[in-house]
Amino acid sequence: MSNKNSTYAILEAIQHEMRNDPHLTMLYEYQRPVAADPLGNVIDLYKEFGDLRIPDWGPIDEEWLLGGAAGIAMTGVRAISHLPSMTTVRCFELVFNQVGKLRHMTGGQVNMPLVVWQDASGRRPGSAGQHADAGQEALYAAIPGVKVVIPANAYDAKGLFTAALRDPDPVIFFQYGAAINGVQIDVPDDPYVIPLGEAAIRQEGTDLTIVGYGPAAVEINKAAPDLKSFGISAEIIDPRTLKPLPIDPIIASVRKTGRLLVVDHGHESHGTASEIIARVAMAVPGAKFGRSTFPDAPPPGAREMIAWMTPDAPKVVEASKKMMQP
Amino acid sequence: MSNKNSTYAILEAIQHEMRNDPHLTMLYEYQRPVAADPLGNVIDLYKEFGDLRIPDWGPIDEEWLLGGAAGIAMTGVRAISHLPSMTTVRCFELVFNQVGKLRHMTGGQVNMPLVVWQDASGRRPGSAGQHADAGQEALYAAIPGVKVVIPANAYDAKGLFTAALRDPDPVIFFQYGAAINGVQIDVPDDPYVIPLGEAAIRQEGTDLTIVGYGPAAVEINKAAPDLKSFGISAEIIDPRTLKPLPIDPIIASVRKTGRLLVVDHGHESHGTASEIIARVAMAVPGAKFGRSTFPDAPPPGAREMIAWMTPDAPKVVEASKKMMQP
Amino acid sequence: MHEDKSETVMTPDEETKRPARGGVSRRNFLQFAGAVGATTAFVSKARVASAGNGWTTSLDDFPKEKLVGMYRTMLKSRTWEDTFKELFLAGKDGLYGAFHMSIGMEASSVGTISALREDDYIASNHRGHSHLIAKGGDLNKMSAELFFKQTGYNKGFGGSMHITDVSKGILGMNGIIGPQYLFAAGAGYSAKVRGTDQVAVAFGGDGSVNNGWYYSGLRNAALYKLPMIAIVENNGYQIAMPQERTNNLRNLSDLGAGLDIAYETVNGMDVLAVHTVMQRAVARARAGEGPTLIETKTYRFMDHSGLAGAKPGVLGAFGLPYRSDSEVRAWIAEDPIPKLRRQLIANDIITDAEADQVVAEVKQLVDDSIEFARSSPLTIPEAGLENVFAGTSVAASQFVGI
Amino acid sequence: MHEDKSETVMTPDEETKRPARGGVSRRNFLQFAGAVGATTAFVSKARVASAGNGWTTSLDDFPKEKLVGMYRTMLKSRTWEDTFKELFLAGKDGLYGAFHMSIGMEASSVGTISALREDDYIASNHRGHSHLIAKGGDLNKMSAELFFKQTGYNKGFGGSMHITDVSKGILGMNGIIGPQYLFAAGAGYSAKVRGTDQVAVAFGGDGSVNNGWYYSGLRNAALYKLPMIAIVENNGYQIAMPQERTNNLRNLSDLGAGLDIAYETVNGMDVLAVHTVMQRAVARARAGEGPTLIETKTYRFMDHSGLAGAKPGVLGAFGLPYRSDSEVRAWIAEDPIPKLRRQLIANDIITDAEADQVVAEVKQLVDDSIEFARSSPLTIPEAGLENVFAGTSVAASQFVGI
Ligand SMILES: Cc1ncc(C[n+]2csc(CCOP(=O)(O)OP(=O)(O)O)c2C)c(N)n1
Ligand SMILES: Cc1ncc(C[n+]2csc(CCOP(=O)(O)OP(=O)(O)O)c2C)c(N)n1
Ligand SMILES: [Mg+2]
Ligand SMILES: [Mg+2]
Repeated sequence: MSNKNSTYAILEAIQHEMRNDPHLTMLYEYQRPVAADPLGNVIDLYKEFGDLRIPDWGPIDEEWLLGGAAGIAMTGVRAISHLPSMTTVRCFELVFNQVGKLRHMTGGQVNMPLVVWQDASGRRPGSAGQHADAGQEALYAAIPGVKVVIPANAYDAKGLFTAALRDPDPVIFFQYGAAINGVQIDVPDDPYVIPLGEAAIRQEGTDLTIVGYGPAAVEINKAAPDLKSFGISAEIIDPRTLKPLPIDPIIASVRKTGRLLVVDHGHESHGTASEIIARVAMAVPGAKFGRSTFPDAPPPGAREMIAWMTPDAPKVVEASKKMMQP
Repeated sequence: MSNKNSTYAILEAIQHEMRNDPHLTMLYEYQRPVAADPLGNVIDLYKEFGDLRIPDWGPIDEEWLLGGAAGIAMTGVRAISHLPSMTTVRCFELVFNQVGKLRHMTGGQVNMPLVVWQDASGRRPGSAGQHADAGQEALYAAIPGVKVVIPANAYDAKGLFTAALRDPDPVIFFQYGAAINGVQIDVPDDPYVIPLGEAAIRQEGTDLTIVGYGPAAVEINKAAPDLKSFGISAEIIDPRTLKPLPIDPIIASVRKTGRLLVVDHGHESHGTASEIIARVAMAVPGAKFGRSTFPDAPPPGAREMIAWMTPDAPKVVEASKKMMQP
Repeated sequence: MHEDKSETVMTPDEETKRPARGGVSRRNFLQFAGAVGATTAFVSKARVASAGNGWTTSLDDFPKEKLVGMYRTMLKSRTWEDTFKELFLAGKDGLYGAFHMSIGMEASSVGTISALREDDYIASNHRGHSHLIAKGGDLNKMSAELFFKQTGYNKGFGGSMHITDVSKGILGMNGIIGPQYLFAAGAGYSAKVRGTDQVAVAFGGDGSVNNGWYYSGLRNAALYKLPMIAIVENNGYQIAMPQERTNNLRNLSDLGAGLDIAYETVNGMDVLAVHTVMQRAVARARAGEGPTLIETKTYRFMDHSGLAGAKPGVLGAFGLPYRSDSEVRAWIAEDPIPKLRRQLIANDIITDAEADQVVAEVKQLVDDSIEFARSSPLTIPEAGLENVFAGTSVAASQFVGI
Repeated sequence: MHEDKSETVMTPDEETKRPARGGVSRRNFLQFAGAVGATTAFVSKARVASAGNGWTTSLDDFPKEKLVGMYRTMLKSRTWEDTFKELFLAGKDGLYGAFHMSIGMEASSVGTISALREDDYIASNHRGHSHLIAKGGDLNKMSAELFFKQTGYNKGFGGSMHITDVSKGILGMNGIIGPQYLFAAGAGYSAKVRGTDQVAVAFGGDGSVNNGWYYSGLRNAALYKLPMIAIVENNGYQIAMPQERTNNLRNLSDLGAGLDIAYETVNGMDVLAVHTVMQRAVARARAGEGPTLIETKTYRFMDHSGLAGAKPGVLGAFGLPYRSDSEVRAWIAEDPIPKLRRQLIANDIITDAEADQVVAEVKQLVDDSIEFARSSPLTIPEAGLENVFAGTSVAASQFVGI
């Protein structure tokens, strides 16, 4: 039990499942799965499981990592496909037309025990264009037949990754840069499961419901003390899973607060915020809704620009104040 | 002026622009662009413009059709990329990380006068899995830097295609099977433009706002007489463009009717319906919202199943009646 | 009538589309067909020349059961598809949906798959009935799936283009061109992880080689020396587009040279030639020597999909805008099923009567499967919400639930 | 300290990640480096052997201005990157963002691009500063872009990895591996449509050849005989992954055999050898003979990105976990810039003093560009909403507007 970062926590989850399942295999690209915890313990999956199940060689070819892993999974071998952060949709068609559809299309015959471990950059300065993206989890959540998970801290990362590895269906697991050391939290050494589709209520409150996951959850967490100091009693919810979306606790909360603010580092249009607001709007007529999202623009490189465009803790506070105006 | 189908109408638009622009080039796959109108006039772009600008040969390789056309467009030659219906997201990454981003990423340097003419099957029986899809326009509308258009009839198809061809930015143009002979309407022979981002108010009404485009618009149109006969005064709006989304007339309408039903042949989660409802919910507190969409499942093959799952005219009527309940 | 025309000339529903003839030379194909004709006319017990690839096969190398088995399996595929063709034409049984026939291509599917073991894998494409039947697919379940019945392989979810039998290593037909190569490479990887010597085979048409997934599947199979075999069934057309207008290689297997893997092009109208080439590839795969790329030169006697140009009781589709009838006839002259029958009889392996007996048995199986399909129940509409995820249903969001 | 370790050992930010050494043999590369060393030690006016590809080039074939121009351009690229390296190391100017140096690879960029015309196109990758400078990129605007200033090529939107100058046929650097090949093929198609004889060149690393877009770009260029050239700059590594562990070809250009196109592998440390090979490819392209695939065997002296292993005033990055220092030194011995200088002086094309003069001029240009960047204004935050579409801004949706 220590303050592990999410990568270490994920490797713990994988290591445990690999020890129990002699076939579980991970395909990945140039990022050998090695990490250390604060106590100096090192997990090196390659060293432990060798070149076949953790092949420490291979091409820059995300379609192989995904499509090959799907072929592995279809033959009854649980597989992980670890994809780099700038290629969040490089294999979108394979997920859309194959991975997500095969069970249904075959009348239930094809099992797809596949976890796609998708790195995601988030809104970092100096990268621009393709290397500072966020929000693509919403695109995957639009695909029937895949589940989508986005932890905001290492504890959730481990529990959700374990759940994903034990699921018979494909799970897309987004690991954002901001969530690696995001919210510091102790992570047990033993395996545990956080069921897919369970929200975490980070803080209870009565004035305003604030919903956000991944990098947005990290910013909301930072904003919490300020909100208190401004006298706003916010109920803070991290859905953690986008599909299945745990909408019930959010609806229950908005029934109580009458106000919903969704914060998202994805784009304004057709992002997660829309889906959450729409579902609550159908269930709670008369509530007040707001969203704070990255604009409908690619991420610019210059720090001034991208920082101004990103919903960070100060903007969460500002938005909350606006939501509280009559 | 005659009752052309949308394919003929689109070819008219392309033919006119190609006659004015000696370079405009279209890449396509195995579907030679030939069509005839009801009077027997035939447009054969290949015959008129030849093997270079209308190459009637080439591979089954959508990434070439899209990526090659992007390369053509980047060098100042207006291009069309015509993609088949089962590959609605085969080139998603190229649109997401290149076509949509290049202008922004280069500080405005790169023009991308590219029209992606995307065929779309819609919810037809007997095809299953990958050949009866709908709703992927919502995925593209989530991408910054691309515009998205979905005509429901031949008149709109021609006017919007012409607008797309004169736009300096990439436009994804979805042509659904249902919209080819969808709503019969006369199409002028001369060129005309329907500006991107303008909704069509198909019917004015005071009780309920019904919004849908493409195949859903065709079904709403069929439902209209029944709605009248049940005494429901529906305001029917076809946005026609998803990006830029003409939300203002929808908001104005819901301010009047107090009720919004969105019908969509895409999936329940993260589809167009969410975006429209969320935007209206933020603007019109207290309104009542409903959506009728295809479920979060791939399209099954058997007629009984897919027909039951598809929001057709009878379901639009049922949904409207439910919306009118107190 | 006029409206009809504009509809049939071009709609986004590519399955019904008939581009006008491209005016391209059919030289390559006719040449090839000619070569086949010249060599396979010679039928002898000692040596059967299999044209086009320089390999020769002798019937002596095959046990009788193997030969008769191949004949029976080709016939099963032919008869099953032909029976459905007649049902579609007759407009009976309310059949609908996609239907891509392999008629004419049975030597390619049967020649390759008969060199596999039961526990090997195949990943098939849209034109895969014949692959499935060769791999032991159950005709009853196949027929029921074409009827979109509950008892079908895919319980009516898939139809003709998606039939799958995971229990028999059939990873499925597929409506998208290309993923087969990745799936087969992945299945080969899986065999290595599990320490078996299973082989995984991807099937694709000449249209599938211009796809990044083809390159990726083969290249990674080469890198990791996977027990993967790619069968490119070059039937000369991609819907109505002639193959030579889509790729600048004359023999599609030549890509193998650039990947540094084993590759061969074989006469796909000769089941024994195909089988011989495949046996070598399988042996290489099981020995850990990596992938092989095989091109079978073949032809589909019918149209791309559906019934255009087909007539009841007539073999082949004629009068299509993109190919000449004489080309079709040249290839029908190479029909691998009567060819094998002639060889078997000429070489005293079976008698004419025994061959007829096989025909009758196969016909019975097929007819029984149609009866099974006919008498099976339709799907339940609500079932469409199942099988998205294991063990649950999704919401019926088509209904507004206020 | 411990926390630091777990962070630097692995984060999803691959740019900062240092996988542990794979324990793979460097034999191929050392062999190659050895061969280069052996042959280019011999410098004569009559013949310069360019190792590795069997071609020989003579200085006699090049006009003096061309030779001095190549020297100047390689030096410009080297000096510009080196100056930024020193600025980054000094921690001055608050520099941030991606930074991939081409140091050591200048013979590949300059040798190829100096065979092009001004109106030809290049599509570059993440390691493209040197391509841009060779194609005539403006140092002031490049420097300002690295400073993320308004006056930069991309107005601060792009930074180091995305510099673009459409007016000079530079279709842009790009942060994603692979699309270059499609863009260049498309640009070649565009030239055909417009009836020009322009050529389009795609640049990619050894890591880019395992990508469907590479296959697609080349294959379609072959089919349509497009004036397209692919330059694969094989510097032996993909971040920390050695090339021989990613593809089973020894010479990556060999794929050309399977595509039936022209292909060559050339010593990428010899600017004249590269230029000679490229001239042939350009001539073929302009003559309508289709694409060429060229592999330049080269090496990056620095780390993949950023400053690991770099020291002020020292050429090369040492002590990196994935390569040996002696390997780095072997390649630095082949540094193409002093090599060309030695040749030019030994062959009496320029004097030592003239060469120093070039060095001084280049240094001045680079220093001026840094001054220009420093004194330019920062971007305006609100500008980030522009340039999504032509002539409009998108909404500032980060603020709730109630
Ligand atoms: C990726 C993709 N693009 C396009 C199609 C549409 N399509 C279906 S079959 C076909 C032709 C395939 O030709 P080929 O591979 O030669 O197989 P054949 O039908 O001749 O057996 C095409 C283009 C598809 N299914 N998938
Ligand atoms: C499609 C894609 N996958 C992964 C990456 C991450 N990435 C950036 S550079 C790089 C290595 C590239 O190696 P190579 O092509 O040899 O070029 P080099 O850096 O050696 O010049 C990788 C994997 C990317 N940018 N794009
Ligand atoms: Mg074919
Ligand atoms: Mg490299």
